[in-house]
Amino acid sequence: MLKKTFKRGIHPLHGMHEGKGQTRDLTTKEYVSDTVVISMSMNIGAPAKPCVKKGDHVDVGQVIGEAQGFMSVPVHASVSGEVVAVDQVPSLGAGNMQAVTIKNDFADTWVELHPLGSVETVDPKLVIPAIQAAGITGMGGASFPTHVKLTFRPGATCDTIVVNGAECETHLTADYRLMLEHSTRIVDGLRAVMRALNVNKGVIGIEDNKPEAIEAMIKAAQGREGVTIQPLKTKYPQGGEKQLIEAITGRQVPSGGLPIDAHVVVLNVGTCAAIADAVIDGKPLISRICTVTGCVRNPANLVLRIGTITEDIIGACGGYSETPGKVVFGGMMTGMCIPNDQMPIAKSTNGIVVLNEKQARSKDESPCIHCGRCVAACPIGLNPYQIKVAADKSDFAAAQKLHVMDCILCGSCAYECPSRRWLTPSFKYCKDHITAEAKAKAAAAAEKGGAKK
Amino acid sequence: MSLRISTAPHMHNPLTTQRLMQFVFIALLPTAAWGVYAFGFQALLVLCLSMASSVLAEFLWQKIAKQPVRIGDYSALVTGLILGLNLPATAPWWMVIIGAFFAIMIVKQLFGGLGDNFLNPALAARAVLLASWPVHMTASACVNPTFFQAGVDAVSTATPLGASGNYTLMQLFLGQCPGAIGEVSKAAILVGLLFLLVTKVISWRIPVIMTASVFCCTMLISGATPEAALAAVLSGGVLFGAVFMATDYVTSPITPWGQVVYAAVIGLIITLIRQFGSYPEGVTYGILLMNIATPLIDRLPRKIYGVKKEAKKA
Amino acid sequence: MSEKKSVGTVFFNGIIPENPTFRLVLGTCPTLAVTTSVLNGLGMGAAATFVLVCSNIAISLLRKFIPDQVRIPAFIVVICTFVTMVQLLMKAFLPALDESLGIFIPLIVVNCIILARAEAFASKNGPVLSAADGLGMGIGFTLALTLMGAIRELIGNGSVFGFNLLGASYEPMLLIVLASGGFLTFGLLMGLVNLAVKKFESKHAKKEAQAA
Amino acid sequence: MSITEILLFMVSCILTHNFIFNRFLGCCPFLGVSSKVETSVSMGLAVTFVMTIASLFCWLIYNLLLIPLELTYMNTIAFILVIAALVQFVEMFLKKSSPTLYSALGIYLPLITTNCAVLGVATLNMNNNYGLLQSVLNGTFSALGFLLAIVLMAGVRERLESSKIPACMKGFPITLVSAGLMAVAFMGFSGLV
Repeated sequence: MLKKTFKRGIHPLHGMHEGKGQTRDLTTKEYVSDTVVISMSMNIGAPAKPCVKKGDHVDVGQVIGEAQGFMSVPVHASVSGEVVAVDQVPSLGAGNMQAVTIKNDFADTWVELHPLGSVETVDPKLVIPAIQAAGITGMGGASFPTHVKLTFRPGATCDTIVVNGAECETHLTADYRLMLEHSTRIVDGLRAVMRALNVNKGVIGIEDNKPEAIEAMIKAAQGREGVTIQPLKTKYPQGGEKQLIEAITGRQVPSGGLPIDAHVVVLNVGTCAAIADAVIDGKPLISRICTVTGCVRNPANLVLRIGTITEDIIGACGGYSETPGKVVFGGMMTGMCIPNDQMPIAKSTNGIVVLNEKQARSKDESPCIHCGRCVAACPIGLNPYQIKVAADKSDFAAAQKLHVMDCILCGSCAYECPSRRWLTPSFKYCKDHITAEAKAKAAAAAEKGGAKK
Repeated sequence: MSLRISTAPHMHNPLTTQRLMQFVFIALLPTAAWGVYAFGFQALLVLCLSMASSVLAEFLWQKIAKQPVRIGDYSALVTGLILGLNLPATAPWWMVIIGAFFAIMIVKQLFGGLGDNFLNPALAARAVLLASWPVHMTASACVNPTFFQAGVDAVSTATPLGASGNYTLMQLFLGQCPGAIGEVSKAAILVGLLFLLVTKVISWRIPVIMTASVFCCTMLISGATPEAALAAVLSGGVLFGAVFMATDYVTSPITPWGQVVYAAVIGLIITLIRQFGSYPEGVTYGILLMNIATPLIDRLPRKIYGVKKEAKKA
Repeated sequence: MSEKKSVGTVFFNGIIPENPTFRLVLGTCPTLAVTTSVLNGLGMGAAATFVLVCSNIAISLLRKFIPDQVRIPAFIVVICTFVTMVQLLMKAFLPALDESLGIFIPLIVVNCIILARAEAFASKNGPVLSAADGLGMGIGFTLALTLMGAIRELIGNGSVFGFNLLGASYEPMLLIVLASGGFLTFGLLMGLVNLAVKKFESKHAKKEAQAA
Repeated sequence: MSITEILLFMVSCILTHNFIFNRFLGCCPFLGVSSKVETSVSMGLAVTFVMTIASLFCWLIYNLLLIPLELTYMNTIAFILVIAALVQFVEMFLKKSSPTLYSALGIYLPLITTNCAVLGVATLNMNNNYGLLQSVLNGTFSALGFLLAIVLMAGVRERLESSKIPACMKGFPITLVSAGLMAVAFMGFSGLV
């Protein structure tokens, strides 16, 4: 089959199987810890509001945080047991957030579920509410509420659902294992969405470094209406939304737009599986597959309850094999560092990579030698070295003129830079600053308008 | 327990600036070795002196300007070696030192050091030396007589262009001809090119297009036969320039199309100067002139994902 | 111009603090073009000084009579008259110098120093002060040109005023007397002057701080 | 003049005898107005415009007025008046006829009066006894050489903006050194024509 791809991009850890060798052949194992800390803010948008209090008994799947408005999803208990605390805990990148701590009684008693039956026969109107009720957010990393993604603004049309099975991030094998072990579930989820949106084309894109997954998915898709599997070249960031759309449909998402502007919706394979669980079994999202790799004694692909604490997870993998320098949630290219191993996993945590001291050491920037590797790497076609000059001078207007807002923060340029310049961090800083500025401006304008009235 | 925190990405391609410079240095060794073999001990002296003074100049500047000393990044060493390879083996010692200091201090450090110079330091220094002491720069290339069986004696032009037609293509290719230390053996240069391509230090674009451009322009402008055009490519510093100097990261365009334009125009200028100019060789000037145009070439618009042309104007 | 200036300060102002060449960066063309030897630099400087002093005095005297709207053309005509005088005098008495300065003698007309001083100083001050200003600026310009000429002649020719200083074995660096050498020498010299001024100022500031 | 001659003359004026790098004419605007590529293009075009007409008018004045009247020693004064008047006239004309062009070139026009390149080209035309066509071509081509130089310089200077240049070299000194190095490169064209 023809392998598709996008322009430019990089090959991190090429020849080392993208760092996935440690875990790719390990079947998933269930691990349940005795305490979980479930954050109320695991999605982009409004955090949920806790609706249980200390001392309450909860069952698995019970709503413990209520959604606040449309841009929000409910949070469910991932274990059964007693609520021991409802308090503020540090969260990744956003200060302190409310969280519910549950002591597991290991009874695993479930709340009453409301299955909707087969995805091919379910009433399409019920699918999206079921997705919201199940608390599903993007499982690939961005944690955008899925029901919001599937609700179009007026006038927008969609003709293709793209399912992201590229898993281009290094070290991670969670999606790979999911595709091997739960292929049918993924196709079910895709079918549910296709029927809900009345779209008759669904494409699952998978990088060609996962031939077994391609094979398994082709088998699972046999006889399913409108579902095809598209092998993709192994190249980072193949799993980036925009790159995936370019590779599979040949279209480009307009600058500043969303995939729907290219008439496409992109879902992660994990999200699809979660949708299938929500529709067929009525189960909310309470667990996920997470790859634990790097400097741990027994790297593994674990099925973890949402809210499991990192320390317990590492313990389940035999502990650290070296003194840890950095622990990264997600892959090496885009993952986030956690400040300590008390951090619980969220719905989007697809991997935990432990780096040793040496790998964690940060490098000093040396002068840009204009080698052009960043330009050759950028999947968007930006000139990262120029944007960096503007960013270093805090010249945000110039950075914006150089299209810094189109940067997807994939890290390709920074990975390739022989001078170890902090390209991606600078661009993130620029983007955050420009977004904040625009928001402040809009707020000020709104206030002015309000005052006039 | 304390963990380090940083923003993504958390890993890097192991290729560092220092490693890149080391690779360039290694790639230069075959042609340097041939130069020393062909021109004798004198050539070795010139090369060593040039490298030593370049590194010294860099060290002194960074000490005096109270900057972190970065001579460990090999860039000064590479500049020194390229400059040395650009000189005739007969170059007097003081000229080598002046050239090296000029290259490092004025062309490079005065503009801010590594990455900020807009001209190739070694080439600019060569052009300055050529303008200042033309006699020494074009003096007889002292050819090791024991080696050359082909009967090449000391010839008084730095490049065989002045006496074109005196050498067979094979002699030109193997380096049995006079010239600057590093430019004579095209075979050794090609070995270096191969190394640079395999290690992905440079892309094929600039060297290939530049030599192709010289070939085509020679045929079109001078109306030369393909053999003569090939001789034009193999004589003088075309290959050495195309592989080691036009490809200098700092002073060549970054975008692929920019590199194509850059390399093609260099070839055109070289041919024009060779054909009509008062200098016998135009490689130095062709590359320097396009170094100057590089900032403008880098301004050429590129296609950005999702950005339409009309939208850009508005 | 409420503050009364002494002739002395006005005079010295042009030589160092507001040296037209190194500090104000005016009149760059002749600075670059004619400084291939000391003699040329000196000759050019003298010619420019003459025009500068004369035009400053003349404009200062005429300043009450020149209407504001046409002052620039009027200044140019005045300057041009003196330039033509210099041109003819030089042709008659110093033909060799005239030959080597060539086109840059008539171009004194558009030397920005002269017009700038006419506009900025002579049109607002009396003849004595204007003469001092013209002389100061002229000497500053001449000094700069002579210095550049000396350096370029020494390095590029091994001589100063035509006398060989560096001996027969010195191999002159031809580049310095070529066009590019002019730019290089001027740029490096200006950088050095800036460095020196900065050092001087910071020392001065330190001393003042200590005194206070 | 044949086409070949014109072409050679063009190469000579633009590359070999470049006004900036070879003749040192027009250095003030070259150093002063070359910090941005866009403005330097405007300046270069304005100079091209004025130099072309100035060459024409100065030739006419010199050959049809000064020579018959035996007032050739008045050339400098005549030329500078012609140029000043021309610049004034061009400015007024542009303001009326093409406001867009005026807004692009307008602010540079008064500067051109004292651009020694303009007076220089008129004087050179006179000294070399060029004919009418050659004078005008000399004006245009030399100005194009100026345009080339100033745009290249602006490109380099935009790049230097982000460089770590020593404090004492910032501004004019580094620009002069850059110009010097560029002149070295332009020496490659010597003897081309």
